[in-house]
Amino acid sequence: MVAAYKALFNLVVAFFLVLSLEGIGRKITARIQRRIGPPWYQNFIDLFKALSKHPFSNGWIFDFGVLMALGGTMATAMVIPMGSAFWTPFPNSDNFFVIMYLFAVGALGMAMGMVGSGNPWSSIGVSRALTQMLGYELPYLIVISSTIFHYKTASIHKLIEMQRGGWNLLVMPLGGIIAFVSLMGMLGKKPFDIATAPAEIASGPMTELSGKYMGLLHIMHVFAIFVEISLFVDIFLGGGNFGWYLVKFIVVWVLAVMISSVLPRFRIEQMIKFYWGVPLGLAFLNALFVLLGWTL
Amino acid sequence: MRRFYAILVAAGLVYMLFMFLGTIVPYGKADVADRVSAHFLAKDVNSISPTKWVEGDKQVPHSERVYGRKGFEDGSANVVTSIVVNYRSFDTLGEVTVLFASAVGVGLILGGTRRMKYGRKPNFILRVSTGILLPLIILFGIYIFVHGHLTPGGGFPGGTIIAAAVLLLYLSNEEFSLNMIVSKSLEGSMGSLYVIFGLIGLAAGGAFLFNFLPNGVVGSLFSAGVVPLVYMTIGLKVGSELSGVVAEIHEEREG
Amino acid sequence: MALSTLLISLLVTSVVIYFISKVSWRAGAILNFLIGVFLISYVFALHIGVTSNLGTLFGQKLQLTWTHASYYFSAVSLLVIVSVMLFAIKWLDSQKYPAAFNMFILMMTAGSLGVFMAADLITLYIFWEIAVLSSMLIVPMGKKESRKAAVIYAVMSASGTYMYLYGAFLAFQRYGTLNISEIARHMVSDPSTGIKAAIFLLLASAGIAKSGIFPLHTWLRIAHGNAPDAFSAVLSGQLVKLGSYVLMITVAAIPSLRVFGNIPFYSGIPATNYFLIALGATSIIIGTLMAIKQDDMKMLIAFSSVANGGYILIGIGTMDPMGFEGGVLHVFNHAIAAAVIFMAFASVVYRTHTKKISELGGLIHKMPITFLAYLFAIISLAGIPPMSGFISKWMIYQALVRKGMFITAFIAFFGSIGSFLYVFRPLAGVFLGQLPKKYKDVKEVPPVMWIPMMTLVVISLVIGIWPFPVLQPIEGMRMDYGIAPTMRIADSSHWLIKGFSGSWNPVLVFNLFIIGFVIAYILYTMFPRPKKVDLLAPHKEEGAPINIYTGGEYIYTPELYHYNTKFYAGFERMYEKHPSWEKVLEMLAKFFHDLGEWVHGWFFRPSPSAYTFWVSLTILIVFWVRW
Amino acid sequence: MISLLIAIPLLLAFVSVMWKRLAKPLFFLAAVTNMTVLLASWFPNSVEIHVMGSWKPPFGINLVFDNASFYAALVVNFFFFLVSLMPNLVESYGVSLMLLMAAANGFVLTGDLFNSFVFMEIMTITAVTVASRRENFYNAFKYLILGGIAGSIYLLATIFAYTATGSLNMAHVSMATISASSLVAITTLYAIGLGVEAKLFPLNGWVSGVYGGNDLAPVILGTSVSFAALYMVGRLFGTVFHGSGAGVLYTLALITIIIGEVAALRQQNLLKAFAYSSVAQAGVVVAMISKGTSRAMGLAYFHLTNDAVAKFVIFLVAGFLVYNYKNLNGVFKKHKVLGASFSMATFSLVGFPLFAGFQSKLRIIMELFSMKDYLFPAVMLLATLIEVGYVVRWNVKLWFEEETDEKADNPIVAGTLALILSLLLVAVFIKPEIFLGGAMKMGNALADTKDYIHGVLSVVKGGM
Amino acid sequence: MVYIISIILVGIGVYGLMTQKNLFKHLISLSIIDTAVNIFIVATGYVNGGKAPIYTKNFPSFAIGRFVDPLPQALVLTAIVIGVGTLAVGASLLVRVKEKHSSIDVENMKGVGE
Repeated sequence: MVAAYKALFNLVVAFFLVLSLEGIGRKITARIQRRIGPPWYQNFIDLFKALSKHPFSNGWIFDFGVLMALGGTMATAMVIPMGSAFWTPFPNSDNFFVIMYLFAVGALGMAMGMVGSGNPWSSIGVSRALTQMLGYELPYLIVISSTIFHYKTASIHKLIEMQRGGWNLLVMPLGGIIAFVSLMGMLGKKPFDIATAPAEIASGPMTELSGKYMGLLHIMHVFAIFVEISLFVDIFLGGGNFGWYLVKFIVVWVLAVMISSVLPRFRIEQMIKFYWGVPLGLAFLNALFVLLGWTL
Repeated sequence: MRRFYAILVAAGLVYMLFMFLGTIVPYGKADVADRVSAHFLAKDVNSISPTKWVEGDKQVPHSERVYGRKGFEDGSANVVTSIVVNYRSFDTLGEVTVLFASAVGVGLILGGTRRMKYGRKPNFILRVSTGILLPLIILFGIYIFVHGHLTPGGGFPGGTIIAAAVLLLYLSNEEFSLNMIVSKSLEGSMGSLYVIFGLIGLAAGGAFLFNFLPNGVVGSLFSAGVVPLVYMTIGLKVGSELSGVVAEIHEEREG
Repeated sequence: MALSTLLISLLVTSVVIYFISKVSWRAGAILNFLIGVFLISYVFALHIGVTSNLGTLFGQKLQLTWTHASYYFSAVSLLVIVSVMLFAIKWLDSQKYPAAFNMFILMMTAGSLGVFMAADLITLYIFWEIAVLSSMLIVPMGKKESRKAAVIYAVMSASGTYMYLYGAFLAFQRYGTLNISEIARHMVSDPSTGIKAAIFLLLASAGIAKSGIFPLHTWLRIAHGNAPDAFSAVLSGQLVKLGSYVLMITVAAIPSLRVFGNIPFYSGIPATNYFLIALGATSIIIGTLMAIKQDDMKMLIAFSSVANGGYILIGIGTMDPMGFEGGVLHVFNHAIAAAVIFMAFASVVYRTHTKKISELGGLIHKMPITFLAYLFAIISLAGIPPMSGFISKWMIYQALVRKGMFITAFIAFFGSIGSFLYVFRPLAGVFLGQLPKKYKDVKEVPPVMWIPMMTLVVISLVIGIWPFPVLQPIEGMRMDYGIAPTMRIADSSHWLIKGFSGSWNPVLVFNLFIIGFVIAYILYTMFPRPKKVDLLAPHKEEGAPINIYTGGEYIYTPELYHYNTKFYAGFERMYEKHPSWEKVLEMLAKFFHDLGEWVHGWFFRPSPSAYTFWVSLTILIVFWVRW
Repeated sequence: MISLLIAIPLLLAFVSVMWKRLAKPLFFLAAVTNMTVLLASWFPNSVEIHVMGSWKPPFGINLVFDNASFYAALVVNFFFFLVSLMPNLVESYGVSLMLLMAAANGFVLTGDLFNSFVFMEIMTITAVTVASRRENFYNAFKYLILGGIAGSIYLLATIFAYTATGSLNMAHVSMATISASSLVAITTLYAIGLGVEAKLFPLNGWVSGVYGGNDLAPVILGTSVSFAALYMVGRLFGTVFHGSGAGVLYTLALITIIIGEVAALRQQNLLKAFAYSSVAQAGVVVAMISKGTSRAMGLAYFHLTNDAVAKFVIFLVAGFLVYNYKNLNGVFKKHKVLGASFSMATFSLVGFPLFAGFQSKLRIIMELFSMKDYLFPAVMLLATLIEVGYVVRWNVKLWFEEETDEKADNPIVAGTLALILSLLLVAVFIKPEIFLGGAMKMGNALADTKDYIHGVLSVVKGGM
Repeated sequence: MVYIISIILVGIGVYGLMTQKNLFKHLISLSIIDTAVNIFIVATGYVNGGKAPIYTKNFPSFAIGRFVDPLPQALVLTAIVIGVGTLAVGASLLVRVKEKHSSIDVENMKGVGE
C-alpha cells in the first residue's frame, strides 16, 4: 500500500514539477532570445484552457490512442525512483529495461491515435518521431548497458546506491555526455525537434488534436519528461535525497533548455547520421573502457 | 583452328594406341598355343580339361591328320567356319540379329510404300547383261554359302552376293520392285529356323545351339553337322534381309 | 497411444482427409481442427520421458522421445497450427485447392511433431523432410509469385538440410551413433576441435536455413510473402520454429560450452557459438532494415521473422541461462505474434484481395476485431509490456549485457527499436488513416476467423502477465541441458522474473498499466465530451461534420491524403543503395544455370564431331593420367 | 532354360516380322515368358552357367546365371514387361523392342567379352531405331555415331584382352595374369567403351537428344538398357578387372553427377530435364560401383533400381504430357493420378523420406562415410540440392500454374502402372528389402570374383 | 606395320569425324574406324608364315605355326556384319535427316535447336 502512495506521489511531483519547469524553460528561452516570455505558470493556464474546451474526436482509436499514451506514460512514471531507494515505489520492478519498454507503450499509443486521425501531417510526424527514436535510443542504450555491466545491476535504485562513492557521470564521463546528448533527442528539444516541427508539418502528430485531447497529451508529455530526466539524474548524477534530486532535475532541465534555445533544427536523416556518428562511436568507446575496466 | 585441334587429338589417339601396342605381341609373333584357338584348330576342345588349361597347364593340341577323316567334334574343314557356326555360334546368332535389327530399323525409319522412280532409263548394256549375269550371281552366292564349311566364305558373303543381284535388278529395271512379303517371310522364317536349330540343340544335347547332327568326313560337302544348314539359313536370311534393305532404300514415302 | 503410432496414424489420416475433403472440404477442415484439438490435449497429457520406437533404419534404431523441449515446441506449434486450422474452416473458401491444403497441413503437423520428438538425427531428418515437403506443396497454392517462392523455399531449405545430413553422417562415422544425447556425450570427450566444429556448424545449418538466418534468409521474404495467406501464419509462426529447434539442439543439447571450451572467443562464448551469434545479429540488421521498406505487408512481417529468428539464435547462442531461456521463450512469443499477424493479414486479404500497404487504409472502421488482434500482436512482437513478447527480449538483453557483448546488444536494440518502426507501418497504412472508396462495403471477417486470432492474443496477454506456465518447461529444458542448473529465473512464488541485474514483476507491471489507463480514463471523462467527426470520408452521408484540418473543405479523394507509401522515406533514403544478398544468391543460381547452359552448349547440343572430340579427349586424358 | 531368355524374344521377333500385326501380342508374350522363366528360377544363389553348343568354357560361349545376372535380368525384363502392357507406346516398334529385350538379356547374361560386344551392338542399333521414333532422326544419328565409336573402342578393348590372355571368357580373363600396362590399356578402353552406354561424362552427349526425342525411348532406354549397361560396368570392373581402372570411373562419375544435374537445372523440356537427371544418377551408380566393395556395389544397384522405377514413371508421364500438350502448365489438374505418381516418383528421385530414393541415397552416403570418402557425399548432396531445385520447379509448374484449354484422354493403363510403381516406391521406403535384398545379393555376386571363376570354369556341363 | 597402318587409319577416321561437316562423311569416317579396328584384329592373329586355317589336302593336320589364329578372323566376320548394320541404319537415318532438316550438312541444317 505504501508503494501505491509513493507511486501516486511520483505522479503528483512529476505533474507540478515538470509543468512549472516547462514554464521556466519558456521564460529562459525567451530571455536568451531577448524576449520577455510568458510567466512561469503559463503552462498551467494553457493546460487548463485546453482541457476545458469542447474537442473533436476522430473515432474510437483516436480516443483509445490518447488513453493508451497517457496511461502507459503514467504507468512508467509510477515506477521511476526519485533519487533514492526510499523514493522507489517498486524496488523489485524498477529494472531499467522494464522502464524503457513500458515507456514505449505511451509512444505507441500516441503514434496510433495520431495516425488514426487520418491527417497526413500527423502520419509524417509520427514517422519522424519513430525514426528519431532509432537515432537517439541506440547510443543511449549502449551507454546504459555499459553502466549496467559496470555496476552489475539494472535496478535503478541499486544503481543509485552504487553511486555513493561518486557520480556515474564522473566514473564514465564519456557515457554521461553521450547520454545527455541522447536525452536532448528524447526530450524532442532543438536541434532534435524535427518530429513536431511546428512550422512545416503543423506540429506533426498533434495536428488534429483539439481541446482536451491536446491537454491530455500535454500531461503525457509532462510525465514523459519526468521519466526521461529522472532516469538521467538517477543513473548518472547519483540521485541523492529528495531535495538534491529536485535540484539535479532542474539543473539538467535548464541545461537542456539553454542548449536547445540556441540551436537550429536537424533534418531527419541528418539527425540519424548525427547520432550514429560521433555519439554512437563514443558510446562504444565508453563500452570498451568499461570492459577494460578503465573507469575513473 | 578446328582442324588443328582435330589433328592434335587424332595424333594423340594414334600415339596412345601406339603405346598400347607395346602391351600385345608383335605382328606375326602371335602364339596360337597360348590361345583358345589352338584347340579350335586342333578340334580337341572336348578332350581338354578346361580347369587345367586356364590354370596355365597348356596341353599340347592334337596334331593328327584331320582332313578326310571322320569323328571329330567339329566336322568343318574351314576352322573359321567351325568357330563362327559351331564353337561360337551364339555370336553368329547375335550377328544375324544385328543385321536383322538393322533391317528392321531401316524399315521402321524409312517406312516407304512405293518404288522410287528416277525417271532415267538404265543403259542398254546394263539391262542386257543383267539378264545374263543374274542367274550366275545368284548361283555363285548359293555356292558360297553352301560351301561355307569347306572354303573361305559362308552365309554372310553368300547372302550379300544374292542381295547384290537384287540391287542389280533395281538398277537395271525401273519397274522392278521386290516382293516384300516374300522377302520378309524368308527373312523371318530363316531367322526362326536358326533359333529353332538352337532350341533343337537344347532339346537334343542339353545346350542351346548344340550340334545335333553327325559330323561326317572333314572336307566333304555333307559334313560338319548343322554347320551347312545354319549357313544356308544364314545365307538366305542375309540375302533376303539385305535385299529388303536395298528395296527399302529405293522406296519413297507418300506425301 | 505410442508416439510412433500417433505420427504414423497422422500421416495416414492426412491422406484420408484428402479424400474426405474431395467430397466436402469443409468437413475435412473441421475434422482437421478436431484432430488438432485432440493433439493439443494429447500433448498436454504426455509425461516427460516417454519414448517410443519407430523402427530400424540402416541398423540404427529410430527413436522418439518426449522431453521438455518436445513438449514446449510441440505445444507452441500446435497452438499455431490449430488456430490456423480453425481459421481455415472459413478462409479456405477463397482458395483453389482446399482438399490438398487440408491433407498437407495435417501431414506437416505430423512432420513437425516428429521433428520435436526425434531422439536421433536421422529420425529428425525424416520428419523434417516430411514437414518441409508438405509445406512446400502448400506454398505454391498462393498467387502467381508463389510458384517461384516454392522453388526458392525448397532449395534454400534443402541446402541447409543437406549440410545437416552431411554433418549427421560425419558424426555417425566418428561416433558410431546417431542418437543426439550419445553424440553430445562423445563430442565432449572428442579431442579434435576441427571435426567437432564442422559437425556443429553443419548440423546448425539446417536450422539456419529453416529459421531464416542470414546467409539463407532470402526465402522467407518470397515464401512467406506469397504463400496462401493463412498458411503464412504457419510458415512464419510454426515452421520457422523447426529451425530454431534444430539450432537449439545443436547449441544446447550438444553442450557447446563444454564441447568448445577450448576455443573461447569472447567472454566465455566459444568461437562456434559466436559465429552463430554473428549470423543472428546480421539477420537482425537485414531483417529490420528490409522490413522497414517493404510495401507488401506480408513480406514486411516475413523480414521481421528473419530478425526475430536472429533474436532466438542470439539468445540461445550465448548459452547463458538468461539468454537461453529468453531465446527459447522468444520462440513462443514470435510464434504467437507472427501467427496472429499473418492471420490478420489473411483476413484483410480475404476481404480486400490485396496485400499492398499502399492500396489499403482505414480498415479499422470496417474490421475492428482484426485490427485489435493485429495491434496486440505487434505489441508483443515489438516487445512492449504487458504482452509476452517483452519477457523474452528482456531476458536476451540481460544475457547480452551480462556477457558484455555490446555490439550484439547494440544490434539487438536496433532490431527492437526498428521493430517499432516496421510493425507500425501496416498499422498506419492498412488499419488507420483514410479508407479507400472501393473498400467501403468491406465487412469484418466471420467469428470462425477472428476467434483463433483473439484466442492467441489472449494467450499472449495472459502469458505476458503470468509467464510461469511457459517458463516452467523452459526451465525444465535448461535443467535437461545442464545450463546453470542451480539458477532459478522464474520465481513464481514471488511473482518475479529474476535476472542477473535485478528482477521485475510482470503482474505488477500489468497492474501499473491498468492503473495508468484508469487514471487516464478518469481524466478523459472529467472533461467535456468530444464531438465525433469523420475522417475525409465522402462515402458518408452529406452533412456529417468532416475532418477539422480541411476547414470544412470537401475532399473527394481521401486516399491521396493517406500517408502510407515510403512511410520512413527519410530513413530509407539512407540505405537505398544497400548491397543485396538476395542478388548474390540469385547470381549463384544464375551461375549454376549458366553453367548448365555452358555444359549443354559444349557437351550435349553439338554435332557428332564434338562428341568425337570429347570422347577422344577423355581417352587421352585418362591415358595421360594412367600411363 | 536361361538361354530361353534370349532365344524366345529372338524367335518371336523373327516370327513377328512375317506377320506384322502379331508384333505387339508377341512382344507381350515374350515379356511374359521371360518373366515366367525368371520367376521360376528365383535367385540361384550360386553361379550357374549355360554353355552354348556344349563347348565348355573358356572355349565356348557361356551364359552366366548368378545372383547378379539374375537380378539384372529381372529388372531388365520387368520394364520390358511393363512396356509390353502399353500397346499405344509400342506401336510398330514391337520387333525392335523384342530384339532390344533379347540383346539386353544377352548382354546381362553372357560370360564372354566378345559376345557382350555383339549384344551391345544389337542394343545400340535397336536403341537407335527406337530413338528415331517421332522423327527424332538427327539425335538418333548422333547416338549411332557415338555408339559406333564406343563399339569400336569396346571391340579394341576386347581384342587387347584376347591377346593378353588368349581367351575371351570373362572368368578366364579375370583370373589370368595380365601385365600392369596391358591392364591399363584394357581398362581404359573398356571404361570409354562402356562409358557411352553408362552415360558417363563427357560421353553422354546423346542422352538428352535420345531421351528427349520421343516418348518410348526414355521409358525403355532409361530403365532397362541403362540398367543392363550399368550392370556390365559392375561386372567388368568389379568382377573381371578387380577394380582396376576404378579411379577413372570414380572421377568421371563425380564430374558426371554435377554436370548432369546442372544441365538438368536449365532444361526447359520436361523429358530432357529428367534425361539429364538420369545421367546424374548413373554417375552416382558408377561412382559407387567404382568403390568396389560388395556393399557399395549392392547399394549402387539398389539405388539404380529405385532410380529406374522412378524414371520409368517419370518418363512415362512426361512422354504422355509432352506429346499431348503444347503447354504443360497445370496439366496435372486434368490428370490427377498421373500427377500424383509423377510427384511421388520425382520425390523419390530426390530422396525425400516416404519414398524409396531416401533409403538408397542415405544408405549410400552412410556407406561412403564409413569408407572415409568425404568428397563423394558432398558432391552427391550438392547434386541433390540442384535436383530439389528442378524437381520442385517442375512439380509446381505441372500442378499449380494456370492451365490451358488443351485436353487429352487419360491414359488408363499408363496411369495405373505409374500409380502402382509409385506406390511401390513408397513400399520400398517402408520395406527396403523389396529391392535391397536382391541388390545386395547382386553386389555380393559381383564382388566375389573367386566364386564366379569357380562357378564358370569348374562346371563342365551347363545345366538347363 | 599392319598395326601401325590400322592405328593411323583409326586416327584418320577420328580426324574425319571431328572435322567434317557433312553427316554422311561422319558415317564414312565411322566406317573407316570400324575397318581399321577390323584390320587390327586380324593382324593380331597373324603368325609369320601361317596359312589360312582351312584343312586341305596339302595341310591335313594341325601344327603350331602352320595356321594363323582363326579366332580373330571369326570375330572380324561378326564385326564386319555389325559395321554393315550400323552403316545401313545410319544411312537410312540420314535419308530422313535430309528430308526433315533439308540438309545433311551440320551447318546448314534447319530446325536443330535444342
